[in-house]
Amino acid sequence: MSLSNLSYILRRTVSAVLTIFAIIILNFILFRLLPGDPITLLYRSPALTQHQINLLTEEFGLNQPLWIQFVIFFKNSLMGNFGISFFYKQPVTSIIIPAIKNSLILLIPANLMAILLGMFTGAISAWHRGKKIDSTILGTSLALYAMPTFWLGSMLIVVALHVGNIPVEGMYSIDVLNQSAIIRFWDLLGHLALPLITLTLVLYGEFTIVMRNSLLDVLSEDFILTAKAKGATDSRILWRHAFPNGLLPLVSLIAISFGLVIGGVIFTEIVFSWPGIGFVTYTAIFMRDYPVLQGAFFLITITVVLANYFADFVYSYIDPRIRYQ
Amino acid sequence: MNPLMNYLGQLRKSKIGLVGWGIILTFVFIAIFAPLISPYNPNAISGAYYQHPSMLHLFGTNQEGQDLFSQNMYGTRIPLIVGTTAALVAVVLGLLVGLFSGYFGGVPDEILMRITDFFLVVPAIVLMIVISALIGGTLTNVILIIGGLSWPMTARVVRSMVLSIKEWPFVEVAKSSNGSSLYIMFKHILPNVMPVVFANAALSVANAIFTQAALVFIGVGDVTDLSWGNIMHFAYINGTITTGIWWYMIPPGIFIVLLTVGFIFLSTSFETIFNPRTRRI
Amino acid sequence: MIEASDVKKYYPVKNTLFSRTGRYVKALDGVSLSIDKGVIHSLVGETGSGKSTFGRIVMALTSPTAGIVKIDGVDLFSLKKKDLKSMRKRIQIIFQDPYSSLNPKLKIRASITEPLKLNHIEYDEKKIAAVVESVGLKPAEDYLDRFPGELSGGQRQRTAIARAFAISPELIVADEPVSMVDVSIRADFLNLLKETNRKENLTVLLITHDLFVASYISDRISVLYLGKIVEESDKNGIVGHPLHPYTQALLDSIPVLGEGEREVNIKGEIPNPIDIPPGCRFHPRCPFVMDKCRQVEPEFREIETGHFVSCHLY
Amino acid sequence: MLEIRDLIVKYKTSKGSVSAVDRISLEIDKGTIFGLVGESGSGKTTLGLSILRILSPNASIESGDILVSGTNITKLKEREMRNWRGKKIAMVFQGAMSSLNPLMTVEEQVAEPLIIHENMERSLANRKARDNLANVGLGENILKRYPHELSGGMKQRVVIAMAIIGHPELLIADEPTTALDVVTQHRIMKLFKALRDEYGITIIMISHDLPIVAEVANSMAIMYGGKISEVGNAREVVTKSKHPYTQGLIKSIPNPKSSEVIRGIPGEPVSLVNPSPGCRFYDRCSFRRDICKTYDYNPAVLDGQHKVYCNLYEVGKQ
Repeated sequence: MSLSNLSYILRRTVSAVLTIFAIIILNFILFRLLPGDPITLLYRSPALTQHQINLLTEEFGLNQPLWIQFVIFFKNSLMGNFGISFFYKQPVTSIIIPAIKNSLILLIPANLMAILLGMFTGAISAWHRGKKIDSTILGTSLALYAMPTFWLGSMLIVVALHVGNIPVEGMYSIDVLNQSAIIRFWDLLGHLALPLITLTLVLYGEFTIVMRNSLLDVLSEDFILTAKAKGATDSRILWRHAFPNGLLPLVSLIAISFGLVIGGVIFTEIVFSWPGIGFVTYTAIFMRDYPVLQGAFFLITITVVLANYFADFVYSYIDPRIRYQ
Repeated sequence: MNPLMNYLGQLRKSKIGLVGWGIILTFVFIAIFAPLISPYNPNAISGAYYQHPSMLHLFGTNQEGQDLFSQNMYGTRIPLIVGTTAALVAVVLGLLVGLFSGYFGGVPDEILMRITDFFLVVPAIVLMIVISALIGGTLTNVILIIGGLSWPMTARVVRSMVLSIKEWPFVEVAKSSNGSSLYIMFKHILPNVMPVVFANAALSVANAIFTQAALVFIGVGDVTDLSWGNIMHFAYINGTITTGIWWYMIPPGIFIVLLTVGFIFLSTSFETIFNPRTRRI
Repeated sequence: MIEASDVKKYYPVKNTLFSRTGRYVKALDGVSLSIDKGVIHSLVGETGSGKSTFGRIVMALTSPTAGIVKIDGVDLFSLKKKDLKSMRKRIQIIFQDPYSSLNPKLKIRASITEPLKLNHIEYDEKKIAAVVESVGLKPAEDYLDRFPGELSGGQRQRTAIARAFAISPELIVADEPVSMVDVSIRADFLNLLKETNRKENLTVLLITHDLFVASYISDRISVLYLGKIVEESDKNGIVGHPLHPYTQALLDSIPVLGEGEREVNIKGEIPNPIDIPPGCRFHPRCPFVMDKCRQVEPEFREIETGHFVSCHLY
Repeated sequence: MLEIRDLIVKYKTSKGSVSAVDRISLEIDKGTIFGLVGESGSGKTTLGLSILRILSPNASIESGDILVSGTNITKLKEREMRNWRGKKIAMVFQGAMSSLNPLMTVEEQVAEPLIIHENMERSLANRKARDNLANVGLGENILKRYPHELSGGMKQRVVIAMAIIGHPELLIADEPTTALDVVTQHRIMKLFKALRDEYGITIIMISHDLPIVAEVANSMAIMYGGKISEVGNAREVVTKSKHPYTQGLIKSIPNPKSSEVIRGIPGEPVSLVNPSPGCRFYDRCSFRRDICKTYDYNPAVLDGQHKVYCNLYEVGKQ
């Protein structure tokens, strides 16, 4: 590992740490200073006893000056302590952590499938630019890109109910909870099917369009002509020369599109009542459960920052021009 | 040729652009003449609840027995208003930040870009949901929230263009002819970033329409005003999807897709006409 | 007219966010040059020699790291803003690329009147037409209301010249003005520049990589290598009997129509201006290198009347 | 070796059909360097691309024949043509900077033609790549490098090594020296001469730079407006130029040895969109006569090879 490599890593690390710091500040500001802040809500909340309120006030320093509140808040954020859910009366962490896990079960395969599909169909579309297959792929992608996630999910539910016997709600059927792991696994897969398809399709649109555009740029480059002049076959030109170069913008998009992915996840989870972080956020809004909302917001943003951070390394590994800079 | 005439002249040859304008103008027409087009008062009960689509109720009726066709027609207004105004806020902010940041560079640029990066990393939709939930999603709030959080993309794009344009010889020539910074920024650089800004603005409108619908759907937007998102919100919370009321949610979704695609096409037409090198679709 | 002494321009090599490497790209490493009024002076060098940086410094578009540039005895970089403004009325620049030196969104008329407007100089339609026609764009009204995109490369180059001539400058800095136009159009430009020089006593700093172009119109030529002038003389001195081995190699490399090929005595490629060789900066490539050259930087001395060279051979 | 007969290549653009190559006929001898000189928009690059049949999708060979070593390549199927590219005919493109794939090492790119055509084992192909790079004056140390780590001159050599690794009979070099410094230009030209002399490769050198081409080429053609205006022995074309355009071109090149005033050619380059019939140079020619408006491009043969496409000279006579 060279010195410049090390400095790149260092630079990215510092930037990620700063971003996390900024997120904590933002989180603090949002939930303390805006109208409807949680302190007043805390005192008004009929769900809590006076004793609980006192304990929370003490723990979060709510009777202390603002800057001490911030120091306490900062520490708590880093320790993962977001207090007690108004609604569930449990530590926020114990609600959010399993939810994150459930979201990842949905998010990771959907994102991977969308990327892979997008990459290849986008490439094919660009190669056959202007032909029928291009307009088909492009049209589909555009429509999917423009489709609200919750609407697409709802439409799939309508279809599924028509076909019959496809789970459209939750992660497990109630009657499998005491069954063996294998049965539970198959049940999970069944429940995963529709949300997974929804999320994959929603993400697929954008990845395809980006891949197609970036490959169109690459295909007009001189080195593609050079490859052609060498006698390379079409498939060699596309997959060996153009594809890796076209991938670069896609990778950087993947890095910054976690925000998009999160949006997709939230709405998919809401429609299918998938008990992930999005669904938790939704119910927290509905129940005015601010500690949970705050914790969810913090964890979602941190996850995105970290995902970004790692995507940058993948990018620097793929592109030698960055590696050696 | 002046740019507007050039655009209009080229537009005739751009199928995408014509389709985009066609879609958008149709919806604008619907929004303006909603009272004439709608057979019923959208808020009045005009029949039994959950009626199937029929000649009487083209899109059926909802849980209250209100006419869904009329609701969808009136529901065109809010998305268009929020979409264009929020996009305007976002684009003007993004343009100014990008222009100043790119042109002056240095510490202000560094700070502005840190902020931009931050908002690009933090998932905007989550932030919007949280803020709307906290301060309440009235029409103005939603416009300000969407506009105020969507400018970083435009700022980034404009800044990177400014960075390259300001190195162009014609800028140096203007500088050496005693052109002031503001003169150069607005006379030389601005006209050259405008095509991209237009393309971005059209995309921003698409995004804002989309986001507004999402916020209303999730229940943090303004659920009292009629809009496509609002119709879908009630379709969802009344459990129509799983209870066989399939017709309730279809039209607003299709309208959102159409209008969004319209603005995407518009954006593409700006890009291809003003910068033929990027001709893509 | 121009008096530059020991002008240096270093750009720090930025590697990381936190630390600078402490290394510099030495674009100009001590250039001294004086140009008399009414003279066409060429600065000839390869890519990376620093020639364009020097032009930008003379235009006060960037400030030198060290050294002084005087125009008519006035230090350019200690001028107040107001005085710099009036100084700039006297200098104009013409750039290499006729495609990017005109704003594509401005009509030709706007481009040409810009220096007049910005400098609050009165003008009328007749004057604009006269300027445009003087560079060969006739009749003027055919061109004034068009956009640069509607003109050919040669016409754009002429527009750029007309703009520079519009405020009747005393000094023109021409940065590679012909490298991107076709040969058949190039000649007219050079003749026009020369003609204006003779008629209006215009001073010209011509920055070019082409020694033949320089020799065609210049009164004096300076050869720049890695941020330093290695040889300076009048046209005959440089082209007729070049002294510096680098100038000789440059001349031998350029083919002359109808003549055969010559042996070129030069090794390697131009080094990175971050790592300028010690001693004579040309020594790693020099066919006549001596021990002394590796250690001692040669002085820039007058070998013959008006012919300066920095080389240990003399 | 190469014979082009009545070749017509047209581009379809939004402004109309562009005749970039308009009924051109040429013959090039084996083992020689043939210079193709013209200014921007003369059609010289299009002519080069036609020989490899790698024109952009909006361009096509309308009619005419291109015979390489007796085979009419315009009649070959695309699949067969592919076997010619990089093997029998190779090309070096304008701007070496951008003709290398930024994500592949020098070694991979130079060896690629062998892997494509000979299905050669990678290690053997790599060894050949190394030898080939040595032939163009590059050391082993650059094998594993990426294009952005090389200087302009080095990239140009890599591109040449890549073109000649398949031992082509014909090499087309499009502006191989543009954007290089004069010293590097000179070296690249020497390299081309060596390729001709040592390997007997036939080279077509496309350039706007008349003096450079005149120095290395055995014979050359001057192109203007999609047509050839003069063709012949390189020395002859330069020293006894006959066409008004060639003469104008030569007069506009500064020569430090003479004190002669250089003169540009008046007017603007001719547009290739639906050109008017007759001589393409008509508008800018100072010797034009009315009959030039209907000139049919029948060359006047001066002596042997030297042909000039101009009404001032009578067909068949000197």
